[in-house]
Order: sequence, then structure tokens, then C-alpha cells
Amino acid sequence: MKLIRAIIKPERLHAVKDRLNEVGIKGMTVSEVKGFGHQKGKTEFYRGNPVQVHFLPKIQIFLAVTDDKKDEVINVITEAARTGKYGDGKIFVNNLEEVVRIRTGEKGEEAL
Amino acid sequence: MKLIRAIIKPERLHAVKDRLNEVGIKGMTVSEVKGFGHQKGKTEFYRGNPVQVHFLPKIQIFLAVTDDKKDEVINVITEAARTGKYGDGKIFVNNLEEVVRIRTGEKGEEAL
Amino acid sequence: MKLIRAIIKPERLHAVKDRLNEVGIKGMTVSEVKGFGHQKGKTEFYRGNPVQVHFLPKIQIFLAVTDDKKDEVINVITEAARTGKYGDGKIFVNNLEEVVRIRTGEKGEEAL
Amino acid sequence: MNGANTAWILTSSALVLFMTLPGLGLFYAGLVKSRNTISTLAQCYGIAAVASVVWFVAGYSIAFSGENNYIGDLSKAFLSGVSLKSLSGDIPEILFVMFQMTFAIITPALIVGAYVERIKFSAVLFISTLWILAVYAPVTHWIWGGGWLADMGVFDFAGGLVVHATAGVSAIVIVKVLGPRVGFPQYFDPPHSPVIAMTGAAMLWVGWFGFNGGSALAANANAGMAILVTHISAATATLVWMFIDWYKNGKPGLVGIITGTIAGLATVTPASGFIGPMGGFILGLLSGSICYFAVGFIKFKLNIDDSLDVMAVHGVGGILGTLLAGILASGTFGGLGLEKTVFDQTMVQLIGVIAVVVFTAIVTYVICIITKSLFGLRVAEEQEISEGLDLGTHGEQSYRF
Amino acid sequence: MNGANTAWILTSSALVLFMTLPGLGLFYAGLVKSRNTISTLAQCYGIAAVASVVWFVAGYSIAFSGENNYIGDLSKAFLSGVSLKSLSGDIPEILFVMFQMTFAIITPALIVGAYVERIKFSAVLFISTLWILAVYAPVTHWIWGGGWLADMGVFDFAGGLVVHATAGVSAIVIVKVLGPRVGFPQYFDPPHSPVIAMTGAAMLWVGWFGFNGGSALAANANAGMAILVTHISAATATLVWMFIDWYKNGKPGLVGIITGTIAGLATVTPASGFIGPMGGFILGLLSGSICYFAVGFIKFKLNIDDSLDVMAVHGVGGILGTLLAGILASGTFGGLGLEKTVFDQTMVQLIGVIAVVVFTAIVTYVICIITKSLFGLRVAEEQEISEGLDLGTHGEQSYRF
Amino acid sequence: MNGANTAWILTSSALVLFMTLPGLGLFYAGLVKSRNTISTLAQCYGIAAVASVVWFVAGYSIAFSGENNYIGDLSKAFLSGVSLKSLSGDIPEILFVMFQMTFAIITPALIVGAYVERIKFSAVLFISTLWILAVYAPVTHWIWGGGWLADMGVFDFAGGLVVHATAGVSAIVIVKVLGPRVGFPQYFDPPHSPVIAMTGAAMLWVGWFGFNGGSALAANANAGMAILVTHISAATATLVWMFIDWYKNGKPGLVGIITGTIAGLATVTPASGFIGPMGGFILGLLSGSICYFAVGFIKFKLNIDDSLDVMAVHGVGGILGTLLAGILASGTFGGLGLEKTVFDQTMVQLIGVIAVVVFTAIVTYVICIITKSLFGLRVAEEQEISEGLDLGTHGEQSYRF
Ligand SMILES: Nc1ncnc2c1ncn2[C@@H]1O[C@H](COP(=O)(O)OP(=O)(O)O)[C@@H](O)[C@H]1O
Ligand SMILES: Nc1ncnc2c1ncn2[C@@H]1O[C@H](COP(=O)(O)OP(=O)(O)O)[C@@H](O)[C@H]1O
Ligand SMILES: Nc1ncnc2c1ncn2[C@@H]1O[C@H](COP(=O)(O)OP(=O)(O)O)[C@@H](O)[C@H]1O
Repeated sequence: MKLIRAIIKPERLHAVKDRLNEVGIKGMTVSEVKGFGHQKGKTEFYRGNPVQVHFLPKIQIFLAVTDDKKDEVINVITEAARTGKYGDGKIFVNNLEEVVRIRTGEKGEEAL
Repeated sequence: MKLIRAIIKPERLHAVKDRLNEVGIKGMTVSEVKGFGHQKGKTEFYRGNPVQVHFLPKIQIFLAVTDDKKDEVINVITEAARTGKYGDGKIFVNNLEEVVRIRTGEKGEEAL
Repeated sequence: MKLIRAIIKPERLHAVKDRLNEVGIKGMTVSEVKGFGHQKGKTEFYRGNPVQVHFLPKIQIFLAVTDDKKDEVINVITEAARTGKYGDGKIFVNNLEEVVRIRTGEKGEEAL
Repeated sequence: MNGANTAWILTSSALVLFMTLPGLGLFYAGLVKSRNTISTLAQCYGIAAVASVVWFVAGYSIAFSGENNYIGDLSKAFLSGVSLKSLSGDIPEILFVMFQMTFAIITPALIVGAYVERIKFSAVLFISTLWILAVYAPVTHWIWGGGWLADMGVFDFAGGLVVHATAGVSAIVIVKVLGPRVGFPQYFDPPHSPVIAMTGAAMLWVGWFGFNGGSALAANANAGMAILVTHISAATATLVWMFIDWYKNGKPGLVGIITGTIAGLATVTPASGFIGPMGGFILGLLSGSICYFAVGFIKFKLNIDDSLDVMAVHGVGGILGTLLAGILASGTFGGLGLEKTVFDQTMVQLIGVIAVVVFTAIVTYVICIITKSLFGLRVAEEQEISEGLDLGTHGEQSYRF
Repeated sequence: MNGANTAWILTSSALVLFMTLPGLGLFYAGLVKSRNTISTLAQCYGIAAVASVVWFVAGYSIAFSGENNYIGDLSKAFLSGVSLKSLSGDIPEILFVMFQMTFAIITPALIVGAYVERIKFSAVLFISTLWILAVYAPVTHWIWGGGWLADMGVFDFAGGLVVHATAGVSAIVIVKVLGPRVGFPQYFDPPHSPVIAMTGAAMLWVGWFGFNGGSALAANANAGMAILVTHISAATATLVWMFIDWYKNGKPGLVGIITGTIAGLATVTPASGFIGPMGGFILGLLSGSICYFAVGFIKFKLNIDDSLDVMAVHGVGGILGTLLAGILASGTFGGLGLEKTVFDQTMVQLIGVIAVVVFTAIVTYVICIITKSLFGLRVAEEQEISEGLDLGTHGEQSYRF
Repeated sequence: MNGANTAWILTSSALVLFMTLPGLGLFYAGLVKSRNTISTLAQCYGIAAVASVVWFVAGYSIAFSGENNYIGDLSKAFLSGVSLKSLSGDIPEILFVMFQMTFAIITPALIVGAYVERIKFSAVLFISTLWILAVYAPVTHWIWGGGWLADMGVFDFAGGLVVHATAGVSAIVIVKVLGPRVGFPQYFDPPHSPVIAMTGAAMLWVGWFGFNGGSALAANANAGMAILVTHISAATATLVWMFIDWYKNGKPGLVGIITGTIAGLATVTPASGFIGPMGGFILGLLSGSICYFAVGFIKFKLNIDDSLDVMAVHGVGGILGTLLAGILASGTFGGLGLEKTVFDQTMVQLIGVIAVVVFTAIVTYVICIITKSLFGLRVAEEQEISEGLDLGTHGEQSYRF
């Protein structure tokens, strides 16, 4: 199984979630994070004077999938999250050794 | 060493933490996340009209342990977090290559 | 590639970020977490009566790097985040199998 | 000059300003999405500033000068001729100007609830300026400035027509031209903070004592009766809304509870100087239930994204109260009595409603078309769905905890 | 009718309503857990609405009509007979009804602090309704309605007994029947927002000018003295609490600072019309220290989960101020003087305290038992410890940033 | 005694207290970093309590007793001799004491904006105590207590010199001794909540009606004119600031919008009893622009970390309004007229400004040096940059959502 972690723009969350459901992803965990990268930080103003804001709000989607689903999920997220502008985000994948469903104690793929 | 990540119901955090301390876990990191899965979203109301809320508040416990402790920790969390209802959450485990304690620079198991 | 996750004290974030930029790290993702460990929780007071607070605010820096950069990054973070007091935090490293840059679809190291 | 009355109207002016700033601002800001909080506040706040200057420059004069039956003249533009000595009734005219100014502030600000989360800030300021001059001031002249409806003896004690009907009707018209928020009605976010909304609603409730009580322009039993009936209507409507909600959805939501209050307050406004406690109670019962269903009807049947239900609460309420003012003023309902027959009075009320609704709808529509062609009305879709109007339009983030 | 006095009582009515909405609501909401914020606000708000209607229907009549020494009759139910002409003293009676109504609103709302975070909303509304009719209105009749304690000449200027003692005693009684919050006292969460609590406390402070100053029922030196002594007591108690905290725990917490203010305000309330500045200063010193220790004693010695310390702050304060009113009224302490001897007056005060405490405790207990058997008092434990009363009872989330 | 005037000053006292608590507290708290929110509120709140007691003990007497031209005596310490019968003008003296107390509260609280996020709480309380006695009370005596500037006929209706100039100058002096926040000006965090700041600003606006209107000490046309010109200046300055911001940075920020309001209010304060509507409009135009640039100049040119711009907004505004009061009082600008020639009056105004600025600067400097040597002024650097003053100094966290 694989652990997929995608950092995306907040406004894309709805779209990504909907597309993932369509391809049969029944569960995911999201959290609010702040990102720093090519995309420049924003300039806000305080009483007419500029203030640099370095970190930008992003959403992290955290998703465990079976190996066979991996590529499909990556493609789905890439498409749904893309705006073509800097700051679209990244997808990180690594190996997942074990999963347990707390409610039932089920282990492995059927716990997903 | 293993990295254990558990997604649980917020109200179970106290119980899980206490039980983990009992089995000698001295450190952990928790964060607020939002979850989506079998458990249905809530219906709130706006001036008498229903509004669907899809993501539910969850707590993520993030925990590095030595290999030998792994199974015990999983069991402890599973018991303490279980309510038997949908949405109890999941435990994800993967391999941890390296740990450093910033204060001392210690590496490996003694850094835990 | 490696996934580096550092838990640090909030007040060290600026310093760590600046140092990382100096060594050429162009991107990272940070989030607010709460920590529990050797460092004791704080005592707050409610109308003159003590209240124990167990979890302390920490910042998690989440960072994907190429293998060769790994050690340098660990050192940089360790130095910049260290105050020498309990609660300085930890750095966790594990393997990263794949990365995708959503904007371009690039995969692997050039996606970082 | 009567010092006691002056003392009360000085206080009332502060209370009515308090209704808009921060009252109404917080009430609306708590109901929108977090990323549009600052924008909503800036709209209310900016309108307050613009309306004040417009009122000083020409608004007051258009509303309260001249002999013409339909519109005032500019003889009092820049308050020329309003000296320390001039009186209106037995209070200083300069104070009357101030008191009326607070009404000219809150009325266009009420409309904010209709177009939040998607409108351009420039459009808000431009529309409000024209609206005060071309809609609010003339209607005020008709009813409170000695115009034709005043001559007919219409009952509008504190602004059921002047304030709430004009705001409600304009809300619908503007939204029709502006269009709904992206995703409406499928994606629909709940209020980002009922806590903030309740704070604003409570301030509105308190400030309304100055709104309705101050409209007696005197510190006497009339003012006392006005705030009592106002309060009873508000409290009753609050409970009615709460129980309907509870019964229908199993849960009494705080947002519903406070919306009931506003419905009760808007509805009693035109009648508050003519009715007795029982009349207030009846208006509370009616407004709490009728406005409740008006919200669902306009939003989810007609699918009009009057986002914070300005028409359903203020428009419907203000019109309802205006139509019933005559009936409830009669002794039968413990009212303070009326010269005309109840039927004749109610006909006058009906004429007032029709005239104000039609006039407001037409003029507001024209204003929207002009503004749209000059500035455009909506922010870029990306701003609306992504960063929000806080960062997009005002370059600020509402919360940084 | 005196216009100046009427102007001031109109204002005072707004100020006292402001104390409850949003003042007290925010004060309490800031002190609870985030997930019970809406619930706490809804309790205060719902009580305000219910109390208003109950007061209009029968409460006012029970408190302020009839010749009976112990309870009024229903001759003024639905305010029948209260016309524009009726006066009470030299202000319109209808305004007196309104002013008193704001007291009938805040008193049961004060009790909210005792049972937050675990009680059923239905129980809150039901208990409050019975409580106003069976506890508040009768006690008001005894003291302000020409009842037996009034005949004895008890000093209770603005409600040390009528408001604070009744609320404090009822707090303890209800909690005894209801039980503590799950986990109390081991797991104990700090206030979720001292910022919100401070906002509410500050509003209470300001509104108290109408509460104590308005109780003079006139715009004169008496009202001026009342607000000055009120303010001095509040400021002094604030500092005393702060310094004790600072000394004991090394840190002056904001929650403590504002609690000191409320203690000072509650304590000076019964005395505020009889004492001079020095008396206010003395009450500030005493209330700031005595209430400080009362909090720890009741919560952590007696282990009674009077969650937001209604008894320790309002009950203890109100009783303290009542007992000292006679002494501090004497010229020795710069008071405004009294007819009886200090000793006789203090005996009367003592009788008043005992009568009110005993009566309130018994009747409130009966009300709780009835409510418990009809509705049950507590929400499901899972709701209490997990989603909280906001989502569980009201279906809303307090913050969505 | 005049009841109507008494009613209005009772109300005004409540309004001015409301300006500080919660108004100013929220305004400032919203502008700081989240981790210093409680600290900022506690500073305003603590000062309010301390100032009240100090005013009661000696402040009022130093300001308003005796025949000396430069300072009062202690004949009215502890308000001795202030009875129910004593009048000042035609209102009860005890009420005048209360009204003036609210001014003595807000003035040192204004200075909080200069030193937030780094100063010791003990230093705040100590400095404020000395400052009221050695700076505020004497200057008040000069201008309102029958002192030498009063004799010269200086115009300072509601405190351009007494309140805003003293606060602004002291802000700079204290910051010079205290030093800037760590990281200033490179690292500079935007306000943690413009929503909270706007709530406070709006409360200040409303409360200012009592501040300037109450300074007429009567409920008459003068008071009416005062609140109208105050309001027009505020609204105009709001728009000016907003448009400059919009033009310069492409975005009209809410924090800028509300800062414009405060600038307009502070500037009109000294003139509000002497000018007409057009004068208010002119002061709005000038303050909105001059204070705008003053902020950037002081903070980023002079690099003085007057953190929330007390000097740029209050100091500059108060002085500006004082200097223009004479000119705008003339009939040419629709003012209410003056006895002296405009030139002579303006000279007097200039002398007033110089005297107050120099005196305030020197005495405040001495106070800072004393305090620094006794307590030290700054919290530990680690507290400042890490946990913040909320947890570090007060042991509380501002938000726990
Ligand atoms: N090396 C990295 N490790 C972790 N997160 C990263 C890394 N690089 C970028 N990110 C995350 O991805 C987001 C977008 O990256 P950015 O470089 O700004 O745009 P793009 O991916 O389009 O080039 C960043 O805001 C950050 O949250
Ligand atoms: N595939 C997944 N990847 C990541 N998180 C998941 C996944 N499936 C479920 N979760 C998390 O676990 C929580 C509980 O899962 P859910 O399916 O609702 O109940 P249960 O685990 O009892 O079947 C979800 O809210 C979500 O946060
Ligand atoms: N085993 C662990 N797994 C995950 N996070 C941990 C673990 N141990 C410590 N942490 C995180 O590191 C932080 C600092 O650890 P702590 O033991 O308090 O101090 P130190 O690392 O200096 O000994 C903790 O607050 C927690 O967030």
C-alpha cells in the first residue's frame, strides 16, 4: 500500500475531493498547512505600509491507497488541482507498511 | 524504528494519551485534521435550511517508536480509541529511517 | 529522495527557514501541531486556581530533499532550532519514493 | 428647546450609529465565510462613511427641505442655514440632522447582506451613493419630510417603509443584476462564526431602542411605549423562530434564534409608535413565523441568492408591519388609537407599500445598470472562490491566530 | 412626568439590556470550552427572550401590583391598565415596566454560569420560566414592590438581594441537582477565549451604570453618586483581585482581573444608593479579596462545579454588600445617612438576607426536581464530552476559520 | 441643577468608559500579534482600574481644585467635600468627577499603543500612575481647571491638548527609552485580527459622541453640533485615508479605513465645540491625509517603533486640530465665532501646543527613567519572541478554538 500526500491550493479541495470520490476513493484526511516555494509570498499592507507574508495557506490531503490505485490517484489529483500557476503544489508518495481500522481491528488493504 | 500515525475521534484523545503514557510512551505529536470516510458528514442548519458538512474534525497522533514497541502501541491505540461507531479512524504505520533529538543531537533510538 | 519532518519550537521557525534558504532549500510546508514529551506542560490559572495544560504548541516543518542534501539539511535544522532546553523537538527522516509537481507534472528530483 | 428631549435624541443618535458600527457589521460578518469577513465589515463601514458625507452634502436637504410633495430641494445642501438656533420640533435641528443621518447610514448598509462575498468594493460605494440620493432621500421626503404620503397620513413610525422595505426590495433587485455566489445553491457554507453574528444581533437589539424610541423625538411615555412594544415583538419573534426551527429540524440553531429577533424588530418598526404591548406581541408571533418561511422560499424555492436574507427578514418584515400598523393601532388590540377608520388607514398603508416598492425597484434597477456599465459589479471568479475578498480586495487576512 | 428622568431611564433600559445581550453572553461564552460557546450564548439569549414574554404576561404584575405583602396579584397581567398616562413616581409606568424587565432578564441569565456545558436547553428555558414567576417576581415584590421587606426598610438599591443573592443561591441548588461536568475537577479546561470574556466583562461594567445609576429612577446627584461609587468599587476590586493573583501565582491573569470587576460591581449594587465614594472603595477592597477566596473554596474545597462561579462572585458579593449597606451608609464612612441606627438597619439587612436565601433555595430546589422529572436535566454524556453542546444541541459550530 | 443636562452627562460618562473598555482595548488588541492579545487588553484594563483609583484619591483634586494657576491642591483628595449638593455648572459635581474620570482613564490607555508586545506589566501600571498625577492632572488644570492656559482663552473643547497631544508625545518618549520590538522594522507581523480592531474602532466612534458631545456639559444645540462635526470629520477622514491607500497600494485595507476614522476623531476633538459642519469636513480632509503620511514617516523614516502609531494618529491629530480650532471657529468657515481675532486666537493655540508638548515630554521622560531604574521596562527577550506576553506575563492563552 502507498501513502499519498498532496499539497494543493485551498480553492481546489472541493474539485479534488469530488474527482477522488468518482474514482472510488472512500476515505481521506485533510489538514491546513502553510507553504513556501517558488510562488512568491503575498504583500499585505498595514496602515498604508507594505508587510511581507512569506507562508501561503495550502491544504494537505493525506491518503492511503492500494498499490494498484496509486497511479490513477496521482493523475486524478494532478488534473483536479492544477491551475497552471506557481504554487499548485506537490504530491509525495511513500510506502505504507500497515494499516488498522480502529473500529473493527481489520488490518491491511481491507482496512482502507 | 516505526512511524505510527493514528487518526482518531477528538473526544478519545485524552484516553489514548493516558494509555500510551502507561505503556511508557514519553513523547508524541498531535494535530487537528479533518476526515472523510464511511462516517457520513453532519447536517447543520442555516436559518432553518439544511447545510451539508462533508469533513469531520479528527485528531492525528503522530508517534515514533522502536520496532519492538510497535504492536503494543497499535493495540493500545486501537482499544483506547474505539467506540465501535463509524469514524473511529485508522492507524498507519511506516518505516522510520532516522531520528535526531535537536536538543542534544542524539541520533537513533535514544533520540526517542 | 528523503522526507524530512522536523518538530520545532514556534519561535525558531523564522531562523530555521532563513538558514534553509541559505543552503538552497526552495520549498517547504509547515503546520501547527501540539507536542508532548520530556518538556513539562505549562500551568495556567483560572481565577487564581491552577490548570494543567499538557500539550505544547510546536511547529512541524515538512520537507522533501534529494538524498545528497539530507545530512546538510538535518544539521542546519538542528543548529537553527536548538535552544538547549527541553522541548527543542525532533527530526524524523524516511524514504520518499516519488514526487510530482502538480503545475507541470514533472516527476522525481526536478519536481522538488 | 426641550433639554430632556434633546438629551434622549443625543443618546438615540449614538444608539443608532452603534447599530451599524459595529452591530450590523458584526451580524453580517459572522454569517459569511471566514475569507470574506473583512470585506463584509469594510462594506458596512465604508457605506457608513460615504452615507454620512452624502447626507451632509445633499441628502438631508433632499429629504427635509422645500415645499414640493415628491422631493426636497437643495436649499439646505451642506446644511446651509442650519444654525445653533434652528429647531425642528422642540429639539435643535442640527441634532435632528444627526439623528436622521444615522438612519441614512444603516439603510444602505442593510442591503450589504444581499450582495456580500462577490461584489466589487467600488460598486458598493458607488451604488450606495446614488441610492441614498435617488431612493432613500426621496422616499424619506414622501413620508417624513412632509411629502405626499405624509399628507395622506401614512403610518411609518420609525421606518418600516423608509428603511426596511426600501432595503429589502433593493436587495432583490441588486442580486438579480449581480447574480448568485459561485456554487449557489449546491455548495453552501454555514456561517463562519455564529458567535460574532450573535454579538452583532444583540447590539442591533439594544440600538433599536434608539431607533424606535428615538423616533418619538421626545423623552416621554410615547418613547417608553415604543421601546416596550419593540422589545416584546423582538422577544416573541425570537421564540417563535426558535420553536419552529426546533420542531422542524430537531435543533434550535443560534443563527435562527437571532434572525427571529431581527425579524421581530424590523416588523414592529413602522408600528412601534401606534400600538400597545399586545400589538407588539402579535407582530412578534407573525414576523417570527412569516419571515422564517420567507427565507426558505426566496433562497431555495425562488433560488435568489439574497445571501443574508435582507428581503426575507427586513423587506417582508417592514411591509408586514406597515400593513398591520393601522389595524393594531385600534383600541381592539390595545393600540393607541387612530383618526381614520381602520379600513381607510390600511388602504393608505397599502398605497404606501405599493408606491415605495415600485419606486424603489425601478430606481435601484437603473442604478445597478449604470454601475455595472461603469465599473462592473463582480470580483474575478478566482478571487471569489479562492483567496476571498479579504485578501483579494482588501489585502488583509481576517484572522491570524 | 419628568422628562429628564424619563430620558435617563430610557437610556438605562438600553444599558441594562446591553449587559445581558451581548455583555453577559460574551463574558460567559469566553470562559467555557470552544465547543460549548454557541450553547452558552443561546442559553443567555433564550432566557432573555423568555423572560421578556413572561414579564409581560405575568411577572410584572406579580412583582408590582396589589396590596398583599408577600406577592402581587394578576391585575396587571399582560400590562392591562398600564396606559400612556400611568406614572410610577415621575416617569411613565410603561417605561418602569421596561426598565424592570431588563432586570428580570439578566437575573436568570446570571445563573447560566452555573450549569453551562452540560444542561439541556429545554431545561434551561423551563427552569427560567418557573424561576421568574416563583422566585424572582415574589422577592422583587417583597423588596421593591411594597412588600414586607420594603416595609421593614431593607436597603437594596439595585438588587444585591433581588438579583445577585437569588442568582447565586439558585446556582448552587441547581448544580447540586444537576451534578458537575464530566471529569470535574481532575480534567479542567481553561477558558477558550479570555478576549471574548473581557469584552463581555467590559460591557457589563459600562451597562452597570444604567443598572445602579438607573435605579435612582432620576437624573440627579443620587444617580451620579451611584455610578461613581459603583465605578470605584469595580476598579478597586479589579486591582485587589489582580494583586492577590499576582502575589499567589506570580501572574496576573486577565480572567482574574475581569472577575474582580464583576465581584466589585455585584457587591456595591445593593449599597450604591446609600454610600459615598469611601464606601465604594471599602466594598471594592472587601469584594476583591473575599470573592477571590470564595471561588477556590466552593470549587476546589467543596468541589461544587458552579462552573463560572456564580455563587462565589454574585451570591457572596450581593450578600456581602447587603450586609454592609447599613454600616457604610452612616456618616462615619461618608455615607448618605440612614434613619435607623446602624445596628437596627443591619439587623434588617440580615433578616432580608436570610429570608431571601432560604426562600430562593427551597423554591429553586422544587423547580429543579419538577424539571428533572419532566425533561431530565443533562445532555447525553457522549454529547458533553465529544461534539459539545454547540453541535449536539444547536447543530452549529462556533468557529470556522 | 439641570436634570436634562445631568441625564446627558450620565449617559456620556457611560459612553466614554465604553470607549476604553472594551473599545480601545479591542482596537489595540486586534492590531497586535495573537500571542500578545491578552497582554494588550490587560494593559488597557489595568490602566482603567488604576486611573480610576488615582483620580479618586488625588487626580481630580490636582486638576480641579485651588486657585493656583499651574496646579491644583489636595483639598478635594478622596473627593472630600464633594457632596450630593455640590454643583459644577448646573450638573452635580459628583457627576462631573465621574465624567472627568473617564477622560483620565482613556488618556493613559491611549499610550498603550506605543509600547505593546514588549513592556513589563508592572512598568505599565507604575508609569500610568505617575503620569496621571504629574502630567495629565496638571495639564488638565491649566486648560480645564482654571489654570493659566484657560486664562489665556485657549480652545480645547474635548481634549486635543489635554488628551491626544499628551498621549502622543508620551508615546514617543516612552518608546525612545523602551526601544523597539525585536526584529523591528525588518520582521513585522500584520494585525492578528482586523475584525477585532474594527469592532474596537467602531465602539470608539460611537463613544466619541459622549466624549465630544458630553464636553458641552449640557444637552443642547452645542452638544448636537459637537457630535455632528465630530461625525463628519470622522467619516471624511475615513474616506480620505481609504482612497489614498487604494490609490497608493491598489487596495483599501480595513485597518487603514478604521485608522482614518480615529485620526478624524482625534483631530476634531479640540475644535468640536467651536466649529460648524464645514469645519468638521475640512478637518476630516486634513487629518485623513496628514496622519496617513505621519504613520509612514515616524515608523519607517524615523524608525521609531511607536507600535500602533499613537503619535502619528493621536498626537499629530490632536495638535493639528488645536492649531486650526481658531481659524475654523471663524464665520468664514461656518464656525461659531470667537472673541479674539483669528490670529490672536491661533497664537494662543500655538502657545498651548508648545507648552503642553514640552512639559509632557520632559516629565514623561523623567517618569520613564525612574521606572526603568526601579523595575526595568522590558520583558525577557525570549518571552517577547517566543511564548509572547499572554503566556509569559499573564499565564493565559488568548484563543483555544
Ligand atoms: N521540497 C518541498 N518539501 C515540502 N513541500 C514543498 C516542497 N516544495 C514545495 N512544497 C510545497 O508545495 C507548495 C507549492 O510549491 P511552489 O514551489 O510554490 O509551486 P510549484 O510547486 O508550482 O513550483 C509550497 O507552497 C509548499 O507547500
Ligand atoms: N484511505 C484513507 N486515507 C487516509 N485517511 C483515511 C482513509 N480512510 C479513512 N481515513 C480517515 O479515517 C477516518 C475514519 O474513517 P471512516 O471510514 O469514516 O470510519 P471507519 O474507519 O470507522 O470505517 C476518516 O474520517 C479519515 O480521516
Ligand atoms: N516519540 C515521538 N514521536 C513523535 N513526536 C515526538 C516524540 N517524542 C517527542 N516528540 C515531539 O518532540 C517535541 C519535543 O520533545 P521533548 O521530549 O519534549 O523534548 P526533547 O526532544 O528536547 O527531549 C515534543 O513536544 C513532541 O512534539
